[in-house]
Amino acid sequence: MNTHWSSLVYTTFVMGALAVYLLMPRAGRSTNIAGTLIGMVALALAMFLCADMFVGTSSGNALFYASAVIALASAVKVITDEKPVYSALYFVLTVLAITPLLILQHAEFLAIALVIIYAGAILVTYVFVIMLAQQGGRPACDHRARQPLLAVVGGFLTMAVIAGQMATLPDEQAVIVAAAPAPTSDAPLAEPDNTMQVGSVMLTQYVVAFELAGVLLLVAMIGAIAMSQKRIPSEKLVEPTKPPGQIGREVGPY
Amino acid sequence: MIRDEDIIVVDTPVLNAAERLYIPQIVAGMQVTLRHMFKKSITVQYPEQKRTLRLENYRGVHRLNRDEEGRVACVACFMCETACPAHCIHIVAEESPWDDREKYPLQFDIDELRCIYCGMCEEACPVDAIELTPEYNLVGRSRQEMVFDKEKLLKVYDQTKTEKPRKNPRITGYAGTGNRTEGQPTGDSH
Amino acid sequence: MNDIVPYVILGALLFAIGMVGFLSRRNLIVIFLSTEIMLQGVVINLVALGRLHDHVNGQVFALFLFVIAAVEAGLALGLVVLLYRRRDTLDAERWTTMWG
Amino acid sequence: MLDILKDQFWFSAILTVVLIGAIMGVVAYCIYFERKISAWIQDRVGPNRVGPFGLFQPLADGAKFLFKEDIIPANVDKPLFLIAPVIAFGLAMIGFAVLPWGGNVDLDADGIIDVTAQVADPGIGLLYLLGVGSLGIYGVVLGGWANNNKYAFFSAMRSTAQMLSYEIPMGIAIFVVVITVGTLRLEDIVLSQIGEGNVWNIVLHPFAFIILLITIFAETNRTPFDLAEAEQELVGGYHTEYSALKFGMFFLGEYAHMITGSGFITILFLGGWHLPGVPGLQPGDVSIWAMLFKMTVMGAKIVGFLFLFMWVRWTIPRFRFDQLMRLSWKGLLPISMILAGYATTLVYLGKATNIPWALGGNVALLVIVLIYNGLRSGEITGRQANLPAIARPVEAHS
Repeated sequence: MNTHWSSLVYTTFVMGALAVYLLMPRAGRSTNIAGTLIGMVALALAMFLCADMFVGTSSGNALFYASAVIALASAVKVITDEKPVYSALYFVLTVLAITPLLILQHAEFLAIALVIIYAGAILVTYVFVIMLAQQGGRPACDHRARQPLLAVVGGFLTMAVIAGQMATLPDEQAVIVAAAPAPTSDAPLAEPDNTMQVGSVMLTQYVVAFELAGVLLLVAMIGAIAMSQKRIPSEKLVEPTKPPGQIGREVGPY
Repeated sequence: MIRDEDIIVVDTPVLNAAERLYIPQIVAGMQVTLRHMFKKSITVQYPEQKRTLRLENYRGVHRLNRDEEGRVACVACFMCETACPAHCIHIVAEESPWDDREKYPLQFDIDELRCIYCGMCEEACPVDAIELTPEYNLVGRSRQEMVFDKEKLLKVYDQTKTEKPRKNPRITGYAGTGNRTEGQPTGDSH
Repeated sequence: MNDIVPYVILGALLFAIGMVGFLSRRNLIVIFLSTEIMLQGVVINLVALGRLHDHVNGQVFALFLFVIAAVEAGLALGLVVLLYRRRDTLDAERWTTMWG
Repeated sequence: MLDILKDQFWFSAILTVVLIGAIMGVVAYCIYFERKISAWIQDRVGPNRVGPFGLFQPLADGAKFLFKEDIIPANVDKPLFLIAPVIAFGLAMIGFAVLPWGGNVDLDADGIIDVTAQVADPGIGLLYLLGVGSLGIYGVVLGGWANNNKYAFFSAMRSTAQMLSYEIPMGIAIFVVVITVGTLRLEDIVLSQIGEGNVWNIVLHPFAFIILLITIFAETNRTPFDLAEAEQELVGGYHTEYSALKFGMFFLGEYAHMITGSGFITILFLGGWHLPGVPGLQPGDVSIWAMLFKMTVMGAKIVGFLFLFMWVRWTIPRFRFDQLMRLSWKGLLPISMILAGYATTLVYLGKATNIPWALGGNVALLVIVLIYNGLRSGEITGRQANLPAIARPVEAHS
């Protein structure tokens, strides 16, 4: 059974990799349709595999499948779409699809924090910068990926090693669980108030890391401000210089 | 030329502590608007209510006045057409069939859509033949309809003469004053 | 405990997708977006593995990850804007002056 | 019928339908009252032609939105152009899901609490509202971007910067309440302001209330923070190219957002559905009539805030952009951080709901701010620093 399953699993991975490769922006004819079809087949196959293995668990329900499929599909769109704005927006969709997954894992606070921090702040900054920096049409660098084949092969080999192992060895789960340290139980997950647990663990056990994170944010803020203050001379345009203090348009004598 | 001593430099006011907090200022402003909320409104409900107009100098639709004998008072002197800043008046002059004047307008068109209702034509008219009436609800279904010709302008006079009598019924008589010169260019060169 | 395996696989997949994007795209901003996808995969894994151990440590780590992501977004995007101002392009292949 | 209602799921479903209907109606009449209030403030009459006192004006407006020509300009980014109004409107609407409208309800008077008058009651309701609010910006940004119109684009840029800046003081002001109350569940926040020795949070933290109010003005893009739709500079702002129903969705979304914001601040600071001392509005009153009464009170408070929104809009002129940024980063942010520190200290000392302590701290902060303002000379509305000084005449004009 194991060989049968693993061949299916690896077929799924190969199809996914092929789909990503075909969806990459390239010169010449677009292969998006073929890529989309293969990707859909790969996702369906993955769902089939998961559904067979995880019936009756929280990861076996429809919300998980819907969210996971949306997250994967939009993540692929992020790296394959030719317009950076669409990439950023598909990433918002990824984040919103991951949110229910975290809620399924009883991480409500983290889920909403993900939406607020990622979708509400970080991605807005991305969209902001993309809009600032993409004024004049679509540059060539978005039309053609760099070594997509190598990248896809490398990425999916790594992933296949990790995930393929986990998916094909359900029996060894017990070993992992057994090897895991017993729950320290100062904050068991059974409690309904996830926020309070996270807060108490973060502010007792990891309070130093918490403070360091604050310092890191402060440093980053100072760095960003310092960077934005710096005037970078353009290497292309030479700006006409005017004597300081002179304002307005110069009019020659007539 | 603006003299230096006429220039007033307004300094940005230096705000005191409370003003820099903004909130007392905002509250004061909101008090003003709150007071106004309960004031009687000054709106005139137009189709039902109408404002009383100052008939003497309200600048509405034009009219061409008639003299005492019912003839058009205009002497086709082109003063209004010259004075018009919007170039909305077009006059075609013709030898007058009557003795007391030299010319009369064969055709007198005002494009009411082009007119800016400035009243310069009325100011310019030497015989007070063209006047602006208090009539302001001027509508039409086409642009052509809004170009008023002589008949229409005279009709406006007939409709409004009771409301606003002709300012100066006297016709400046230039008949027999010797001003008339044969061969004077009539000015309808366009 | 079968429960968390799909989450871990999903995290790995997202990580791989992000890695592919990081390696193959040329637009600087999309490269950074790809790193964010990788971080998302890590977040899912952290939460799922934390659940495996019945502890919220994973979630706390994920929150620290958000801090890192926010810092990265702020600084990296600031740098990208500066680079864009200098050369009027976001193409990573145009910045080759450091090649030996 | 009553048996179905006793199931929280069906109760929530029915409440959802009722709320959506009610809120659409309120939003439509918001537009009517916006025009009426502007008219009253300007000594005019306002809409009075359609129906008695113009009360059918919203219907006429709605019909107009539906039947006007729906233009999609040639060079817009079509998918984003189409989805942006949906995002703006949809996100404004889903915020209502967690607002507690009437506390617990015992439908058949048998002493057992059957349902909660709330569509959903997550333990993180407050964070949910914040998350939905922080997503709301995408409607504006995408609309402005997809328009392919430089004014709309400027509007999107401004709106982004504004939202990012004002979310921080907003979050900290909310943090003050959360740290005082100790819960993120909205119903619990309401309940914590009720009862012996408890007062509304506005009494404890008036400064935080004012900061939250200001930031909600900014988040909902209302004057004096409506730089995203500054007509004088930006034509229509992010909805310049929108017409017909798509424009209408932006328009309704703004008002729906206002209602959510009003409900939010009501729950956090004004006790939600509670009025002190009024029978029928206490947590123990769980009959269906008490629920309706509570909903009415909650609605009345929201309407009061809506009136405030409109009143301010027709009173206070718009900020300049640098003033807007300065207000957030140099004004609201330090004050809110001091407040957060103070509230945390109070919680540590166990005096979080002690009125003299909390209020005293706020008064002290006000005094400090006044002294600081007084010591700092110079004009706050001043010119940009990089412009040369104005040439002064030799003799001052008397």
